[in-house]
Amino acid sequence: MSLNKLYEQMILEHNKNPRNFKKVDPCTHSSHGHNPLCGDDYVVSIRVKDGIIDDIGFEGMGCAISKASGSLMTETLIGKPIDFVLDTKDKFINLVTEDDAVNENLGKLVVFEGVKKYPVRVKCAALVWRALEDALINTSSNNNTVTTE
Amino acid sequence: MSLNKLYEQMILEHNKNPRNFKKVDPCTHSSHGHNPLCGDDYVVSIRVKDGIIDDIGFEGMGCAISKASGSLMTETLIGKPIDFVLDTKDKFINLVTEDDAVNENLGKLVVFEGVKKYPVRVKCAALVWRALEDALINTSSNNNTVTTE
Amino acid sequence: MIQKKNNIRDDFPIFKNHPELVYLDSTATTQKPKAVINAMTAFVSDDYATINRGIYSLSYHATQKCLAARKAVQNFINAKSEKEVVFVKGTTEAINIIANSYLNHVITDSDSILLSDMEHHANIVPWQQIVSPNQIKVCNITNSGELDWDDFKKKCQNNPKLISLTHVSNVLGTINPIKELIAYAREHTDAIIVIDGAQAVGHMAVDVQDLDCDFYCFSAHKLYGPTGIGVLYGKYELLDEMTPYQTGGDMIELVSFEQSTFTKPPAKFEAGTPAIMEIMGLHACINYISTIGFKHIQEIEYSLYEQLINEVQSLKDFTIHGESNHKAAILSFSIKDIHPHDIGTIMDQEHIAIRVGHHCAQPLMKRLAVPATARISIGCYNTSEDISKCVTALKKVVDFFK
Amino acid sequence: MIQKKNNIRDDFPIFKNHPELVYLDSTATTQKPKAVINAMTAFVSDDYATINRGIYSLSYHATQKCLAARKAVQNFINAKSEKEVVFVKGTTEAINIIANSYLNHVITDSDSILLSDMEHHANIVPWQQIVSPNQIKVCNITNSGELDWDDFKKKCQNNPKLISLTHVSNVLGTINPIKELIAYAREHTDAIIVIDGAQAVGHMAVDVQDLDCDFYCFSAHKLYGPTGIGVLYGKYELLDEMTPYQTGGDMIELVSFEQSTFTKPPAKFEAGTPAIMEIMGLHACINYISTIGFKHIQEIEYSLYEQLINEVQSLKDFTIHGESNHKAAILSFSIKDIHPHDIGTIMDQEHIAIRVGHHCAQPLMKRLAVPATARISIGCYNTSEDISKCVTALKKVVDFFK
Ligand SMILES: Cc1ncc(COP(=O)(O)O)c(C=O)c1O
Ligand SMILES: Cc1ncc(COP(=O)(O)O)c(C=O)c1O
Repeated sequence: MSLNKLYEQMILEHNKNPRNFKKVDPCTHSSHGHNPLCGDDYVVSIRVKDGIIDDIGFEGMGCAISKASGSLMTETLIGKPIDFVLDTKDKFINLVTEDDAVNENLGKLVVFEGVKKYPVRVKCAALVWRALEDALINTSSNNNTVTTE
Repeated sequence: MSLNKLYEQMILEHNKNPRNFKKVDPCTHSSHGHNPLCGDDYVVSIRVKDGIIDDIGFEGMGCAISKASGSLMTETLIGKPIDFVLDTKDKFINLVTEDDAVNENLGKLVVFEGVKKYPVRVKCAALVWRALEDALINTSSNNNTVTTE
Repeated sequence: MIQKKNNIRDDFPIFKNHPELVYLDSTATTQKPKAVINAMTAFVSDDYATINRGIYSLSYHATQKCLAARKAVQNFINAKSEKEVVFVKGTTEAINIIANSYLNHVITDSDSILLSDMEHHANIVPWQQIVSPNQIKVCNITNSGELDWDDFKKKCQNNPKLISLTHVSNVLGTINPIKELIAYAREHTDAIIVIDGAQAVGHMAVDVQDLDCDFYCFSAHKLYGPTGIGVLYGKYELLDEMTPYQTGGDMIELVSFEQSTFTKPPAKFEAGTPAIMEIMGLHACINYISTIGFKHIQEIEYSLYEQLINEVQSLKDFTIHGESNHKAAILSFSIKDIHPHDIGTIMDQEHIAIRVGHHCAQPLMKRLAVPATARISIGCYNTSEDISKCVTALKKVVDFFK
Repeated sequence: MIQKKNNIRDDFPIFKNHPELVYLDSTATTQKPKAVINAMTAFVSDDYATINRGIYSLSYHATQKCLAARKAVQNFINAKSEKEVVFVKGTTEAINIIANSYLNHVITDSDSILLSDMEHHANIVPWQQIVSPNQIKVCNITNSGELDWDDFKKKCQNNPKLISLTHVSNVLGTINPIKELIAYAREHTDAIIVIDGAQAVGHMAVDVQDLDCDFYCFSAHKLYGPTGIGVLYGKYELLDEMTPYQTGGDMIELVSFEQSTFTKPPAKFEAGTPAIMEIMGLHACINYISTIGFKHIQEIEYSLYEQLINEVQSLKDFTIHGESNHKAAILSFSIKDIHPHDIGTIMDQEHIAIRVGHHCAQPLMKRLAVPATARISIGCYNTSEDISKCVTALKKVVDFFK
């Protein structure tokens, strides 16, 4: 299998120059995503206004896959309604885990399809999305942590 | 190997009719010998007078080997001086454990020679002797226990 | 139906290598089929790597195989989730974990626990480390070797904090009606219920959800599997509440010298490099048993047991310990005026391996008023010829000491 | 001398079955030679029985074999008596036993214990379960990755109750001068001294009497032996003083519901059916290592390590963690702007198994100020070709992310 299927050019580029690599302040939602196994560690912060993602950022450190995933996630979701966000999140998790995933409407995110063939790296791609999910769903608390291992 | 080497006729007979199967009372020395593995359990009691075994008995329960050993031990030692007793004890332990044991001066006790070929049964033959040793050597206390396993 | 030829026997190399061997000590430990030996050999020869932590394929696949084994155990005992399956060293460790990580934290001086008179030391001594003697209540057994229902009901009135019972007695062979006992205890107490399944899992289908026990423990080595591995099943909520047992690598999330945080069950209870090879062996023995099926295993074992019971009738001064109507193929006995130790030695001369001693059940020996017993126990590889040889040898024993 | 061909490799079936595999994760766990696999297979196929309790020959011989294995371990580490050799699950269990059955009974609130900044979680977390964070003193390490002698001396002034140090760091590769450290500690403190030997025993001769440690712990699976078995060495007087750890069968003398009494070490610490098959594997791996000899093992490992160190010089932005003059053949490293996880994946594509992550040493990662490292570790079966392939792959990694 070619490594380029995993590390698509776009992933390498977003790893080098991550977009929205910042803390959103003030934010309405945030969560800390951590993979104790490899030390990937990010905070995802979001400002929701009128059901729309007004701003979203991520900050922290981790591997190329997780960083590019944060970059492309934030780029994709900014300005989108919550419904779309949660739906995209489900589709993304499917994309990187299910063999028969439909990848329509995922836009640039399809570059992560190759991750599926690298099962130990699935958690890297999913980490920021798990943190996003946690931030939006556990709205009450503002300082959550999710752990993937 | 023939079982008769282990269960010599004399052993079977002493098992059925153990000699000195009693508590010596009053006694000067006694010890409790116990093998938790198989439940063999005897008290050896001795009265020493002027350096001579005035009386010796054993009581309790256990297998044929251990019971015959108690019977033949007491029969052999009664009326003998302590030096002889301890020397015989060493010789007996040798007899049942060492391949090149010399079995001179052991009299009837040589019937236990076959035990050597049944290593799991050595402890059975030795138990009352260990109790005897303990009784005579730990003279201060009058109620010892030795355990073989 | 008497088992004339047993094809299963051919699966076990030990009988090829010792054609004369009559192995009747399966209650102590079972022999291993080729399928189990080969699974472990293949794994260490071809797929060996550490699990959980490696990013390379070899390690990933080993991790997946361990997960598959955990799922196989889950199915085998019908647990709700594979997360309820903790890999441990064996039954003894499993019970020690419950005593230390559960009971130790919930028991107060006024609480009691309930055991029975037929427990193995592994289901007695660990509890004694946590509670004082007067907190341990003991359910009586009847003269036929069954749990005394009346006494059980009476002792449930104390509302014990924990009830721990063996599924099958390793001495008497009694199969306790644990489903009914648990149902009664659930209705009349708030007890946490532990089942020592060491002697059950190799002989009958176990469904922990149907039984509704809180914990269930067993060892692979009595299940035609390897040594060094066993299972602690626990309801997830309970496992989750419990404190970790051993600590170290692989069961922590974050470690600093100030504080460490732990992962979730089952990892929380699996500190250190696991018994990876043995986990493969456990999976293989479950597959092996499932292929034969408990129906077939029971047919073999019960027919041989029946043969045994019939043939020993002719022996003089022969006392059987344990005559429940629900028995596993285990026969403990005494012969008048012949010590079990002597029986064992003579049987061994005839290449018949039976167990003599207290069977790690000294309180039961006291109850039976014997220092020790001899025990014949049957596995799925035994044959009618084994039983005949055994009874012939027993006759020799009786004649010898006559 | 550079190892062109390594005959030892032929002893390991995994390399026959995966000719492409470059296994450089021996610090996590070692592969198994045929001699070890065969010893276990032969035992379970031909000689398997329970130990200690059986009166029949098969059981007697298995018991004798376990005793022989214990004596082999005694000789291997030069313990005074085989009674000082306790069979455990692995290093993690060994340290847990010391924490629970020793430290727990002697520590008071005003006492401290001394660890170091390079310890594995297995040598941190078990102590944290017994003492509070402020009782744990931590010896610093220098920038080259050695224990800081001055800090060690300073921290000995507290007269710690216990000092527990790793013999060889699983991340830095540093071989600590434990003989000198122990001598110093003996002179200036009353501490009980524990050595985590997990990374040492497979690579150098260990003499516990010469070292004069109180406890020494290791796992067979890092010694070309099986999983599920390891050793707790302890001075007999200490083992004898300690309370039992797990309780159950085989470690008791007498059991009643009122009271139970325990046997002597090592049996006191070996409750339940032991890992019998694994004990045979442990014996076999000790024999295997002894046949090759540590001199030869070290020649191989050090020559390959030298080759590795020389070849990685050419890599850009390559940082080595741990540059002691006394190192085992372990190389932890970082490459600037490339996460270890990505390194690991790319290496795996080239069939090179290296470890990436925190290596169960999070406090050390903090000290090194890295989230994780990549680690190459060498075993006696590695070859010069393995090293070359590894370095070529590392170059690929650097190019790929350029
Ligand atoms: C230095 C050190 N100590 C302790 C351990 C724990 O050993 P185990 O997982 O075999 O219990 C390891 C291995 O992971 C180690 O490298
Ligand atoms: C009923 C029962 N419980 C517990 C055990 C202990 O099992 P293990 O020795 O495998 O830990 C045994 C076996 O000896 C047993 O028969």
